[in-house]
Order: sequence, then structure tokens, then C-alpha cells
Amino acid sequence: MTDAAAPAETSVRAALTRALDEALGADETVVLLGEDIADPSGGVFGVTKGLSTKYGSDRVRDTPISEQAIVGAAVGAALGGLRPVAEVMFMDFLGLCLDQLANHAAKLRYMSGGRTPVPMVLRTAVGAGLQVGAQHSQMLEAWITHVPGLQVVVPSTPSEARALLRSCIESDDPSVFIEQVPLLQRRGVLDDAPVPLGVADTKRAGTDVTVITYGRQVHDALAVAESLAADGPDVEVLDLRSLSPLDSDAVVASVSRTRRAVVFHEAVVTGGFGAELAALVSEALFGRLLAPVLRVGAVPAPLPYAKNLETLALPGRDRLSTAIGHLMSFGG
Amino acid sequence: MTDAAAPAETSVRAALTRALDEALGADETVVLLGEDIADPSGGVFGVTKGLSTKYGSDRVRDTPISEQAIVGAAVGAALGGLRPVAEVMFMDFLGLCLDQLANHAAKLRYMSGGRTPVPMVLRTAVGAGLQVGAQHSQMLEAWITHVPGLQVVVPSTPSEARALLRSCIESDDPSVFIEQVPLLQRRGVLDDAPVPLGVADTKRAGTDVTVITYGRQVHDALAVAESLAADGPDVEVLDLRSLSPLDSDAVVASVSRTRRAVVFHEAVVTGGFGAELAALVSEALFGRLLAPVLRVGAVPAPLPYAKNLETLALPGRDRLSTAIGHLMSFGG
Amino acid sequence: MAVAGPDDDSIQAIFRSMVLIAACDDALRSAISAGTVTMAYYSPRGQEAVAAGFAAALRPDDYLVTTYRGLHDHIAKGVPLRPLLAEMLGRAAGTGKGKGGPMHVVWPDTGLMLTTGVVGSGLPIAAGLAWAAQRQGDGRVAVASFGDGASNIGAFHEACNLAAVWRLPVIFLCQNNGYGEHTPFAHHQRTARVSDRAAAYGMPGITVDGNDPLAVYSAVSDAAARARAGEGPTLVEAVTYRLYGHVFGDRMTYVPPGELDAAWEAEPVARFRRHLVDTGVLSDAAADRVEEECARLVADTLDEVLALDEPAADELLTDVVAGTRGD
Amino acid sequence: MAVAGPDDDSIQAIFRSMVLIAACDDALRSAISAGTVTMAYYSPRGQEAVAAGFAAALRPDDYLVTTYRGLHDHIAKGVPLRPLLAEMLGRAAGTGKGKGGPMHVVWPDTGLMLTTGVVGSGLPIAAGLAWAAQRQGDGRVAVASFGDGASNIGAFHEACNLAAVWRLPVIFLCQNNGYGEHTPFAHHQRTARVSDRAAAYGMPGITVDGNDPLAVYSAVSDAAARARAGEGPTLVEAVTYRLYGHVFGDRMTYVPPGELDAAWEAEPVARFRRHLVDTGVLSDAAADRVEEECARLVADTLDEVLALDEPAADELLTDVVAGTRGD
Ligand SMILES: Cc1ncc(C[n+]2csc(CCOP(=O)(O)OP(=O)(O)O)c2C)c(N)n1
Ligand SMILES: Cc1ncc(C[n+]2csc(CCOP(=O)(O)OP(=O)(O)O)c2C)c(N)n1
Ligand SMILES: [Mg+2]
Ligand SMILES: [Mg+2]
Repeated sequence: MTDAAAPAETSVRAALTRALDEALGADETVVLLGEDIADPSGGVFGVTKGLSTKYGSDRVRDTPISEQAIVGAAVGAALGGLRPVAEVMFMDFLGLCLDQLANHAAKLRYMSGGRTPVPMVLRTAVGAGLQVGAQHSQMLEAWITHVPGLQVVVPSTPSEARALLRSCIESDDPSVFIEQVPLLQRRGVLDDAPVPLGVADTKRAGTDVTVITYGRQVHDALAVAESLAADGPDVEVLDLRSLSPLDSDAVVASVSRTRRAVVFHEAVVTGGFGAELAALVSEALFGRLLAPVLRVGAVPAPLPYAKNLETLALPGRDRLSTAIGHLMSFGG
Repeated sequence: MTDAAAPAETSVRAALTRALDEALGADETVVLLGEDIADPSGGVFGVTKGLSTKYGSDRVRDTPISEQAIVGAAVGAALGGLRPVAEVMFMDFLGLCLDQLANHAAKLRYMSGGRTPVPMVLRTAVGAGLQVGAQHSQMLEAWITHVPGLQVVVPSTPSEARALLRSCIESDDPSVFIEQVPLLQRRGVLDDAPVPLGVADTKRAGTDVTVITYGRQVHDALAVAESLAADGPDVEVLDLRSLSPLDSDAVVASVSRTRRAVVFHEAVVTGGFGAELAALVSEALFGRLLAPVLRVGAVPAPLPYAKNLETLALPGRDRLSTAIGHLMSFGG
Repeated sequence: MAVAGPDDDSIQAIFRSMVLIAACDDALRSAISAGTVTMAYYSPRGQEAVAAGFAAALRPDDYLVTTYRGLHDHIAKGVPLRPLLAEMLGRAAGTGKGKGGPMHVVWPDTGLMLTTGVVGSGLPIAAGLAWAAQRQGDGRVAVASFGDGASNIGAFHEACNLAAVWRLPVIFLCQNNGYGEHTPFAHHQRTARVSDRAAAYGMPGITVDGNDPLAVYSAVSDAAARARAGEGPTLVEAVTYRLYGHVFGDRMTYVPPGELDAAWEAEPVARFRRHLVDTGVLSDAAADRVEEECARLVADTLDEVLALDEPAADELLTDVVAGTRGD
Repeated sequence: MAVAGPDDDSIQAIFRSMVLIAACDDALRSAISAGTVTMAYYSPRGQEAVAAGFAAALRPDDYLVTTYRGLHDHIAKGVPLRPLLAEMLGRAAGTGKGKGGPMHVVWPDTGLMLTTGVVGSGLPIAAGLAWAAQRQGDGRVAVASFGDGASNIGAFHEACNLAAVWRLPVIFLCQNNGYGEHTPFAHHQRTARVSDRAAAYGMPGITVDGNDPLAVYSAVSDAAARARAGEGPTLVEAVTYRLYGHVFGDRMTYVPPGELDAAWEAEPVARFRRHLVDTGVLSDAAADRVEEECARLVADTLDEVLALDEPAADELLTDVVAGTRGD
């Protein structure tokens, strides 16, 4: 029996479905396309479940296995006045459709002097942590944050997943919306607050160290912060939510207070988005930091399959704790 | 009439042709494939000129316009015992074949526990500075330096172009070899010294500032350094030559002496390889730098076509000079 | 030949369009030779009939997606000469404020939604435009114009299949000019015709003489009628020739002896003029007048455009995303 | 049927291969159900005849490139059971030291050069292997095994065309099991057969009953003979069925009523057994023996593999590039 007083919790998955449902309901021009997204399948992770039944399989449309055509058709549909939300099943498959995304979606507004904006969303999933191997696990946000013209979003909670996806759909520019599969089950109370792109959120205030993070790593960072709370440093957890546009003001403001920062993300460290954050903080707060900006992320290798190695490869709470300990070893 | 005493100069283009010629001559398993690489075309930039005539159009082989098949066939040929050198005409087209490169070439050694190494080279050109627009101008090294398993090389002189290309071909792992089109004409005396991957070169020693750079930007950096030599700071120019593997020891050693650094590359700054370098230097030399690590690169926009805007968008000598001036404004 | 050919007015318009394309091409090549203009230029000379023919068969609001070799398509689809040339010359008054360049001309007012420099990438985008038209029920058709070489790239396959499965109102118009860069057709595929590939998607395919604008008009009219009737896509192959090679400066040493002479024999503008004069649609004098008029229009516009300003410096960071401007 | 069918020994080997595949699949599904083993498992049950048939038609050193749904191909091509299962279970003794996993099994000793998890990406790689064979003149053939859904992706098109133009000794073997994930064939393409696409490349295409190993054997033998004779690639489509859906746990609610029952009627292992017994090639008792033997072998190997170690921690950074090891 559920407690009548406690507000109902929703999963990230359901929050995403709701965002799509709301967008489809609110705006005739919103359309969805992707492999197996229509019912009865409703998407391999179930995010689009029920939507083709409700809005028709012409508006929530299955495609052949053709990632270039999926993204290219989204670009074209956007040029033609629709607001397509395309699904590319795994982010690893960006390598198949990055031309459409980076050479077309990202550039058409600019190259046309503003004549042809591309209001589309590309939703894509990341399987790291589920033992699905090196080709189904990659957080590749570094590829797309490097491309001017693209917006890049990684949600961490149900409410923000819903609100950020709505913001992406309403944006007049192309966005990539990244859904980490292990996060889909995470539950929380859904609120109705909109979340604009480009605004970070302080998930926990702290005075000694800022953990700059996003996506499911936010929860690991919070757990580490709590575990240290009793007799360790007071850790601030800053959830970027959108990487492009980046809320660099919030990043700099937080670290200018804590004077110590660690970037924590699931992607490989080398050349990861953490490098941009570390470079930015180090430059903006030169001479004011108590410790170097550290980066915690995946090791420089393809993600191994064996469970023990996969765990070692991905950035976990242990490595974040160690990094925080290291930061605290610098004076203050 | 040429001066009999002066050694003959060779262009980067000719040096590349020579490297390929030597490799084809030395090793039966070396093969070339790409669009229009066979004679009479000899490649759109002429790099493969004469080679199909000399080694046969089965070994220096034209392909249809099929970037995925070009890179995939190179991966397969490498698995089958050849040492393919594939040409993808412009680096911008990586978005079409990154799956083969990042999900396959880069990962097959690891995923097979070492059973299936992929000794192949992908040569590709970058047209920035030639007014060829946003889809034919991109330095996208950040995409591939983020992928463990790939080697990434950007030469700056004829001798090194030749030697590094040979090193790539001889390597048992996949490499991406980046040829900036405006550099192809640059001439220099060719020496025979081999250049291993992962070894940076100090192109100019200096005591006040290190410019960390690669490719054609090396020459701009040298020009700026010379222009400042008389009454400005003494600038060290470090040419990385290979970005993966990265000679981080040389980077740190140089900056630990000069205590000021600027990264200078043609790519967009945001999320560029310069972020990795700045993060690395800032961390390794925390507390020992006199100034923040600065980054000079392309502005965060697709590359515009109009000549005036293209010039403004790309990092030039002016912007590097300004950055060096800014670095010198910090005490020391 | 289709049931209804174009009426006389349309035929005259087709002729004028072809003449204007050839005049524009001529002026640009001269200006590049003279050094007045610098650019990587992909001449469409020889392919005028394809562009004029297909554009005449379309509604003004039908969509077009084309390529770097797009000048003929741009002109035929009604992009005004001034912003078109201004874009090619990197001027602020260009279709893209000079920021796109010749490979990226767009003119949504007459349906030109994309010019791309990436071979084949326009096809899925055209499919997407057709999807938008299908959903909006506006009866529009999308045309993807591309080369023979482009029919070997993955995007061609994926777009054709998607369009067939979704019965999209799109026409895949292959301008088979015999070469992809320096590679002749028989060297890059083993089918006799690009249209032989249509069957792989359960789609009709047809090959026409691309140097005959009426043949192109007829094939595209039929395809457009099918598309508008909800019967899905068609692959139309127009066989033609690139009279000046791949890019300005191409010496065409790879072309077998005699081939170029034969191609000039079949050159479409003069041929169509002869046809119109022979059939009495146009007098020699009237044809001369069209040619002079077009040459003058092009020369005047080019002069005018040469005097225009480059984009302002603050355009550098404008249009990256909505509302971006300045540093 | 081809001129020379397999001899009796080969037929028995084909049968044993099919039985072994089914036994292995059975053991894995049971272990996953029981919770002994955890993995994303793509059952090949129902496709045994394709794998056993094509592998019997090849030389041991012929190359194979396959997919995540690859267990049948792996076994048929001679990957030993122990390293195969060890890889699937993430053990150090696996084909890739447990670092690749079930989607990335390789065994170069018997020509298995790649298993990929990216739909279609194996086809260009198979073309490259065939190019290596062609250049080295070793008479090898490369087989790319893929699904019906994969025939819609760009890599399929590019690989088929390249192989045709280069006359590569490669066989594109489409295991048409009626679905890509949950999408039925008729929903993802408009041709009746995948082999209808061969003509687009000027390549022979043939469709055979994929539940009849002898039909597959025959088609692949012919294709291999063509390939070895320098006549280039062939597209062979083997029509079959995925009896357990896409991935372990798939409830197959999208399958129309009756379809699954009919597919079980046509189940290839029992059907081939009946055929062999009926035609006197095998006695019932001998067939039982093969089935018991295979079941025991699989059970024993699985037990053995379950007791094996995971890879050592220092494997984490080994094999990234040559010589990489440790931190
Ligand atoms: C994906 C891609 N690969 C290569 C190129 C370089 N390239 C530009 S034009 C061209 C030839 C295209 O031939 P075709 O499709 O026949 O068109 P045509 O130029 O003959 O009009 C090539 C290879 C490109 N722009 N895009
Ligand atoms: C490029 C790519 N897109 C999507 C997927 C997700 N996916 C995995 S299997 C599959 C279906 C493949 O169908 P088919 O080719 O018929 O092979 P089957 O699974 O039936 O053997 C899909 C869409 C993938 N792995 N790779
Ligand atoms: Mg052509
Ligand atoms: Mg299938």
C-alpha cells in the first residue's frame, strides 16, 4: 500500500515518454522517427511506448536500419517546417550519421545566413555499465560539443529529463539529447518547472570542492559527497545539464568559491569534455585555485566486456573519492 | 640557374609521394585505396601521382565514392595481412566513416585481446584557408584523439611529413594522418631521419613562453616568435607532430621551463585538442605557471566562406601575438 | 514522351533558363580566368537541359536539394541572379550573406532548401522534406539532384529505401554526366544505368536523354504526378555530360580522345535552339535576342555584385544558433 | 541444386554442427533463465542450417565476418567451444580474453576475423578481407554474414558496389530471418527478396531455403567457386526464422498469430534429422547419439567455463595499441 501523502515517483523513462507525449500533444509539427519506436515495440528501451498508438504511426514512425537516413530525414523534415525528434538507438552509432549532424544540422543555419534553421532533436542512448561491450557503451559528447551549432544535453533526474527534452524540442536549433540507459530506471517526483538550456544546477551546495558533472554521474557524486559529509570535505555538486550551451558562469562561480574542482564524467578522460571544463576553469581562475583541476572519467581504452574490467574502466565513486582526497591534500 | 651548393628543396606534397613510393617499394603488403588516387588523376591534390603507374592500379586503387567502404575495406585488408593506406579526400567526410574508424579500426585489437590488430593508415586533407567553405575545412583531430586505439599525426615540414607517414605505415596500429592543403606547397630540404610517433620537436627554443602547436600553425608560430625576437619575449615553439601518442613529457618539460604556455591550433577552440593540452599542462604544472594556459584556435562557428570572415575565423599570427602579449603581462 | 508536353510559353521559358545558365557559366569561367573572381568552381556547362527541364516540370514551391555543381539547378529553380552571384563571390548580399559560398546556396522562397558539398548527403534530406510535405498535405514534391558518382554512397541507398518504404513524394534525379571527378561511370559501377538501381527499392526508375529538356520535363512530370498522387518516389536518370570537367582548371586528360568532341556535338543549348527554330517555335532573331539579353543580364549583375561589400565582421558569430551575435 | 552436393561425411558434419549450435543455444538460454549467466543474448536458434550449410561449403581458411547474432556462425566456422563460451561469459580464457564479449568473438585460426555489433559494418570489412585474398592470390573467399535489416544500411550498398567493381572474392550472405529487431521484412523494404538487390551492383543474387542446409551449401559452393575463379561477389539470401525473437527476453508480441507455430514446424534441426533418417544417411540411434554427445559437450564446457577466472586487472590497458600495458 502506497503512502497517500507521498507524491508519486516517476522514472526517467516515464518522464521522457511524458515529455514526448506532451510535445506531440501540444504541437502538430512534432514528429518522431527511429528504429522500432512505434508500438508494440515502443523503442528498445520503451521510451516511445504508446505514442504511435496515440498519435498515429505516421507521426511516430518506424524506420529501416538506416542511421544516415534517420538523421538526414530529420534535417529535411526540420527544413520543411516540422520539429522532428529522431532516435539513434545507441550513441556509438553517431559514427554513422555524424555527417548529417555535424556537416548539415549544425551548419545549415550559419551557411544560409539564417535562412534555414534546423529545429530537430536527436535522442540517443548510452549503455555503459550494462556489459554491452565497447560498441554500445560510449559517451561521445566530446564529438558534438566540439561542433558549433549543436546543443548537447545530458539529464540526471526525471523532472529535468522531461523539462530539458521539452526545451530541446522547442528550440529552433538542433540538439542531441543523451539518455544513459542505467539512468532510465531512476525515479523521482516529477515537477512542472521548465528548464532552459544552458543553465546548470547546484545539486548540493558545498564549500570545499566542486564536482562538475552531468548525467547519471551526478548521483554518484552526490553519494560521494554524502559519504564525506560527516568528517570530510564539504562537496558541492554542480550538474551541468546542458554542455552546449554551457553555463560557464555557474562553473566559474562555484569553483571561485570552493577553489578546488574535479570534473567527473563517464566518457574517456583523454580529449573528453572534461578537458574543456578543466581548461576553462584553470584559465578563468588562474592563481585563485588551491589545487589543480582534476579529471575523473573512463580509462583510455575501449570499454571492456568482462564485468570486473568494465567496473575498473568506468569512473566510480572510489575514484571520485580519491580525487577529492587528493584535492584536499592541497593547502587551504 | 640553381645554386649548385644549395641542397634541393622538396614540397610537402612531394615528400608525401616519396613516403608512399618508398613504402610501396619496400613492402609488398602496402596498398593504397581512395577516390581518384590512381593515374592520370593521382589524387585531387596530386599526392599519389605516378604511383599507380609504377605499382599497378590494383595496388594503388581507385574506389567509388564510398567513404564507409574505403575505410572498412582498409580495416578488412589490414585484418587480411595487408598494410592499407586509405585516402578520405577531406577530413570533413570523417562523419561518414567514423564508425569504421572509431568502432572498428580503433577497437579490434582490444576487443580481440590482441588477436586482430589493424595496421592501416587513413590519410585525409583539410582545406581551411582556401575559401572552400564550412564542409571542406575542418580540422577534426579532437574527434579522433578522444578515441583510444587510434594514432593521430599532423606533420609540418617535408622531412617530417615523409618520416611520419612512413612511421604510420610501419605501425601495427591504425593511424590518421592529416594533410593541411595549404601546407602541401611548403618546401624544405628533405633529410632521411626517421621520426617515431609520440616524439615532439622543439622547432625553436625560447625561455619565456611555449607555443604548443602542430601542422601548418607551426610556421605561423615561428614567424610570430621571430617577429618578437628583437625586443619581445623569447618564444619556444613546440611541434607536437603526433597528437596520439602524445609526447606529454616534452610538453611538460618545455612549459616547466618557460612557465607560460599557449596552445595554437587551427581547429575550433571549444572542445578542441587544445583543451586536452591546456588541462594537462595546468594540472601537471599547478602552482608553477606564471600565467594561465591560453588557447588560440578557430572561433566557435562553422567556417565562413567570405574571405574576410574566413580570415577572422581562423587563428592567425595576430591572435597568437596578442595571446603571447597577454601571457607576458603576467609577472615573472 | 508523356501525355502533356509543356506549352509554348513553358518551352520558351525552358530555353531562356538554359541560355541564362550557359551565360552565367560563361561569365564565371571568364572572370576566374581573368582573375577577377577566385573560387573553386564546378561548371554545370552541358547539363543545362536537365535543370531547365526538371524545374519546368515542378511547382514553384516544390522543394529542391542540390550539390556543389548546382548553378544550373539554382538558376532553373528561380534563385535570383544577384543574391546567387553575391553568394558565390562571398558578398553580404548573397543568399547566405556570403557565409555559405557557392557550395551552400539556398533560396527557400523558390523551394531551394539545400546545396551541399558532401556527395550524397542531400538525398536523405530531400526525403525528410518530402516527409514534411506528406504530413502537411500541401502537395509539394521534393527533388534531390545528384551525380552518377553519388549513386555509390550509402546515403543514396538509405534515402531511396526510406522513401520507398514511406512512399514519400520525392524524385531522385541523377544527373549522370559520365564521371565522378576523374572516374568514368564504368569504373565506379557495373550496371549499365543508374536507374537500374531503382528496382532494389521497389521504385520505378527511368533513364532519359539529359540533353533534351523535353525528355527530362516529361519524366519529371510523370514522377511528380506519381509523387503527388501518393504513389511514392521515382528515380529519374538524365544522361548528360560535363563539358568543362570536374572543377575549373581540370584539363580533362583522363577523357578518351573524341569523347569531348562528341559531347560538344550534343551540347544541349545549341541543340534545343536548333530544335525550336526548326519546329518554328522560335525565330533565329528571337533566339538571338534571348541570348543577348541573358548575356547582358549576367554581365551587368556580375559587375554589380563585384562592387558589393563583403559581410560585416560581426557576422562572424551570427547565425551559429538562434540569436547568436558578436563576441 | 549444384552439381556436386556434400558427401556423406560432410552431411554428418553439417548435422552435428547444427545439433551443437542448438545445444549451445539451449544451454545458454537455460543458464540465463536460471540466472547462472547474465548477458544480452541474441539467439540464433532457427538459423542453424544457414551457418552449418555455408561453413561446410567453405575452406577452413576462408574468412568470415559476422554479427552479434553470431553463435551459430562461430560454431559452424570452427571456433572451439571453450574459448567461445569463455568470451561470452567474460572470462580471461575467451577468444578476446573476455574483453570483447559475445558481440566481438574472433578466431583467426579458422578464419573468423570479426564479429561486430554495428549492423552492416562488417560488409565493407569483408570486402577488404577479400581484397587481401585477391592480392595475395591465396584463393581464399570472404563471407559476410548479416541480417535482412542490415540490407537497408549504407554500408551494405557501398560494400556490394565496391566488391562488384573490384570483382572481389566475397559472398554476401544474408540470413533473412524475417525481422530486424521488431520490424518485419515487409515493413523495412519493398522488394520481395533481399537478393533482388544484387542486380543493382551487376552481381548475381540467389535466394534459398535457409532451413535446408544442403540448399545453403549448394548456393554458397557455387558462389565460392565463382569467387575463386575471379568472377567476383555473389549475394546469397537464406530465408529462415528467429525462433526466440531478437534478444533474450523478447516476448515476440509483435509476431502475428500462427507465424511462430509455422516456423517451429519448419525448424531446421529436427527437419534435417528427419531427412537424414528418412534417406538412410543416419539411423535414429546415431542421431540420438550426436544429440546427446553435443548436449554433454556443451554442458561440460559451460560448467568448466563458469569456473574460469575473469581477466586480470592489468588487462584493462593492455591491447589498446601494440605494447600497451598497465598504467
Ligand atoms: C562524400 C564525399 N566524398 C568525396 C567528395 C569529393 N568529391 C566532390 S565532387 C566528387 C565527384 C562526384 O561525382 P558525381 O556524383 O558524379 O557528381 P558530378 O561532380 O559529376 O556532378 C567527389 C568525389 C565529396 N564532396 N563528398
Ligand atoms: C547501425 C546499427 N543500428 C542499429 C542497431 C541496433 N540493432 C541491433 S540488431 C538490430 C536488428 C538487425 O536486424 P537484422 O539485420 O535483420 O539482423 P537480425 O538481428 O535479424 O539477425 C538493430 C536495429 C545496431 N546494432 N547497429
Ligand atoms: Mg558525375
Ligand atoms: Mg533479421
